[in-house]
Amino acid sequence: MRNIASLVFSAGLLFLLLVIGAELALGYPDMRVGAEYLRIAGPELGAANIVTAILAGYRGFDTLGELSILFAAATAASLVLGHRRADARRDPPGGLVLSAGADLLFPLLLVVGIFVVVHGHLTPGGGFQGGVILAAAFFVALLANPARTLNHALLGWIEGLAGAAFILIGLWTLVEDGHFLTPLLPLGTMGELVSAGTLPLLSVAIGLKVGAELAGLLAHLADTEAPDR
Amino acid sequence: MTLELPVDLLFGLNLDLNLDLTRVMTANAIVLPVVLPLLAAFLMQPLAQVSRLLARLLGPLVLTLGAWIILNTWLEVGPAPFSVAIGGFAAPLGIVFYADQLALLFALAVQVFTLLFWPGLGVVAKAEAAADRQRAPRRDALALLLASAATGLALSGDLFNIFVFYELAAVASFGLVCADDSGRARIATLRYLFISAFGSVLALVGIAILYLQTGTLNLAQLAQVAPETLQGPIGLAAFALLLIGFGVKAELFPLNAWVPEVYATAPARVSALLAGLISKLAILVIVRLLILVFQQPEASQLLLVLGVLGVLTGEFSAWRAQDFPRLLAFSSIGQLGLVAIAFSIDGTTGLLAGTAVALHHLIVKSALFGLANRWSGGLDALAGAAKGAPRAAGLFVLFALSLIGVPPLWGFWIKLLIMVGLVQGGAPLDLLALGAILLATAVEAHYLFRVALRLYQPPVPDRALRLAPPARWDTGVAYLLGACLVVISVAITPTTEALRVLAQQTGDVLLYIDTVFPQPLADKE
Amino acid sequence: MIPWSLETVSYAGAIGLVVIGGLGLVICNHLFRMLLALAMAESGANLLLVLTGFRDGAIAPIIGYGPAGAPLVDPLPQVLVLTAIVIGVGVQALAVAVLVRVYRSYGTLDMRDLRRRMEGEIAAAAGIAAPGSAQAPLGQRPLPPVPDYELVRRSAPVRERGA
Amino acid sequence: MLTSIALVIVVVMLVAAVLVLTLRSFVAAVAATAVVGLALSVLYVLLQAPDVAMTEAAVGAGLSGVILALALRRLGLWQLDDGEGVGLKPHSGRAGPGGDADA
Repeated sequence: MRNIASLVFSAGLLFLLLVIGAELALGYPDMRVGAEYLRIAGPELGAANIVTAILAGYRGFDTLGELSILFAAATAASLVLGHRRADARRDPPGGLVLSAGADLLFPLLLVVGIFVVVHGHLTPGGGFQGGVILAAAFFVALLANPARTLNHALLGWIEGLAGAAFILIGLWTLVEDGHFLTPLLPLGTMGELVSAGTLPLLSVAIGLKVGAELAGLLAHLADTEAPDR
Repeated sequence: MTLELPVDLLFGLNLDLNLDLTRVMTANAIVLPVVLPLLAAFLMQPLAQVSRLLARLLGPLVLTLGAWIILNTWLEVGPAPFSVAIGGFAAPLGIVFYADQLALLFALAVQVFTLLFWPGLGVVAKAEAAADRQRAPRRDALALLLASAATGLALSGDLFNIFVFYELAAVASFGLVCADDSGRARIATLRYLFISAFGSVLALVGIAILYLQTGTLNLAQLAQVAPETLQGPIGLAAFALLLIGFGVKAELFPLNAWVPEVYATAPARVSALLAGLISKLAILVIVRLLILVFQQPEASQLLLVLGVLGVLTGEFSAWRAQDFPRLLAFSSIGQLGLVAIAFSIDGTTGLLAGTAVALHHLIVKSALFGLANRWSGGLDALAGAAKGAPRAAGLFVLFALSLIGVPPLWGFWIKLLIMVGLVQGGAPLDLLALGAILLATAVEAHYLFRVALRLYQPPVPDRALRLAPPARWDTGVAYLLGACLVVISVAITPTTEALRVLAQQTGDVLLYIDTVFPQPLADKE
Repeated sequence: MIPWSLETVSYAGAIGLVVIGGLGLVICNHLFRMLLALAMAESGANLLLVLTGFRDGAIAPIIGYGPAGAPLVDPLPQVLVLTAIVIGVGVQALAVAVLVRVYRSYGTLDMRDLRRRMEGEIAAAAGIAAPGSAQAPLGQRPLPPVPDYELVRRSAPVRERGA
Repeated sequence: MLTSIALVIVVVMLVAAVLVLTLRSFVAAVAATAVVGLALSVLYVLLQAPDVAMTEAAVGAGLSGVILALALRRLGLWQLDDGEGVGLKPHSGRAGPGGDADA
């Protein structure tokens, strides 16, 4: 009965979307806001990558919301998972190949992560992607040797302060300029590293926060007890 | 000159600004009630390692500050709506906040109600103190995130920004529901999470269709271009998807299976916040979309149908419910169906009725969930509860009477408003809705009276509920809300007039567009 | 007739993913499977969103990336999708955390089982009869509530491991 | 040309999505989600969205794969070989973690 209902529902959804699809102007959209962004985003914010310019500039507030969601998820997850019991079993260490590989990968991932974070306004990528890579760097090390633990208190500080920095930059511009999150610093020339005003600063804050958050989350998840065998 | 600005408080700075900047700053300060809770939430965990007391106090302080900022802004700027471009990027490109009286009222309600139902206020029993100390900072951070998201939902004038805040509210509420260490709450959370996430997928599909058709996400610009681009089946389909998506939190008909489970397992104050506050903000979002973007009559008819289904299923399920929290949960589904019906009525009448029902439900249902904190048992076990707590029982009767719509109370006037509106509409569907409301009222009266009678029965010895020691704070909050209800019921004429002004402002699409785009926008076609 | 092009093919993929995801969410009872289905549905919605910004013959919205003066695709939907992907992964991580805890407490991941247990626990906490306990056929009666997961873990080690 | 590439990718993606729901082994199902993620990220490149493609590759195939794999280990579902190999039998959903019917 339930399966029939769900099949009917899915068929309805499929039909609806197909019918809509035939009517939509796919591939030839009526660009209103998009054309405007393409016209002015480069000159106004000094960022070559328009996607990042919008992400951290025009829709920086959405990015703040996105950071908060990730933070909420990480907080809720740690609230649910609770603390590890002292006597709980740990996973066995990863073996020679994995640990040697992890030692090799760690600095590499770190450098790549930092590069991606800092160059977000120039090339594809940005704070979030770089943050993921940073988190991966720490997590690979943790996977190779489960007995090592991440310092959760330190991660908490980094996470909190990076998030606070994002908002404080916004509040600072609110005081200076009258608007929350306006890009303020001198723009510089397009294509150079120090360009695009406050955007790289925000990007660094995002990268640090996302990195710390995901590393903490993954470590927490890995740190829950292995099931009893 | 020196200004009385909240930023002064924050930074201890004395700003030298000239006078016309004052107004801009005061208006722009409206982002603070959204941003400051986020800041506090981010800093909660590190702060708790420095000083536990400070971390405990941080949440209530920030919410009080937020309420003060909103009130201050409201008084300074006056009754006219204003819009704030975040980041200084003008409307269609940047994200804007649009603050009319409705938005400010609900933003204020968010701060006040989150404060009233703050999870850490006046509850901690000694036995739980140790476990609570571990959890408290995280739980408080989640509650702050919820408050921030809800304020953002009230104020935001950008569709995708609304979606982001909606997701933030969802994630924070998942965390809060299973904040206590209870297995059943976690199962309820999982179901809630799956339903809610699928709703978000549908809403995202709706947003995609909307964007493809109109090329913008700004509500004001959508309102401008909607008449040409969103007529016909595509617009209706987009609205249906958005309605189902945002309807998850608003407890609207198809995706509300999570409601009874979550409210029966979550901490009572979280239930109060979700049922009272968050559902109203989701409805508010739907209403904004309905007014500004989807102006075709079929859209309101869709809302009406979902509302009727919600009223009927909710009230009948509540009638069959065996325990107090689930009775309240089902009745909440019914009441929100009523809100949906009210908002689907055309014009100012509908907005007035809808806002009034929403506020009434906000007050009454939050208070009832506050009371349920003590009576979270089966209905049979409630026998004789009035003896132990006569005043709480009296409050319950007061709220129940208002919910049913017994004459001198506010609930009566509201139901009258809705029925008059439906009769004026006069379409067959309207009359059907009228019949559904009458039927539902009868059902509602039956089960609420049943509970009230049970409360005043002599206790049955072996089934008596061991009453939890009354949490003074919750009872106090219930008194406060009861007093509000009585005051509004007495001052019904001025309240209705104020709400009518508010509703007229909300329904004015041109005012919205003019406020967001101060000078006529150069036509890009 | 629907034209045969990159957009229409991608559109078919997008709605396919959404529908498969939705179907999986409703049909599957295993929580982990539902999680995967949810990820599918989310990917479908994201693809649809990217598609709304696509313009025929336009290139990626990075200045200096392609030939000067070439038309660029709409950057806004891409921004939205970036946000949506992050939101999705956050929700997924949270769901996994809850899933792990639920599995440790109850030893099962079957949604129907878990729901029955939850109903039973709610009923037991409220001191009322569990719904359907009297009328239901033998196999579908609610399971007794789990009092304490420590105890359960010791006495009844994970049931159907290695099935 | 581009259309045919896209067609192949979409077909691979949808097949992988169906496999996610039907493969009996959960490890294989998670691998199939990673395939969907990778196919999507190639599709994003075709749709001129390099940022999204990069994020999808990092998140859809990488991060979320790691999270899911961790979850598999913690849920005791991490079995590469369940005796019958990778089965294509529709998943009944009735049973517990193993995914097999125990009724």
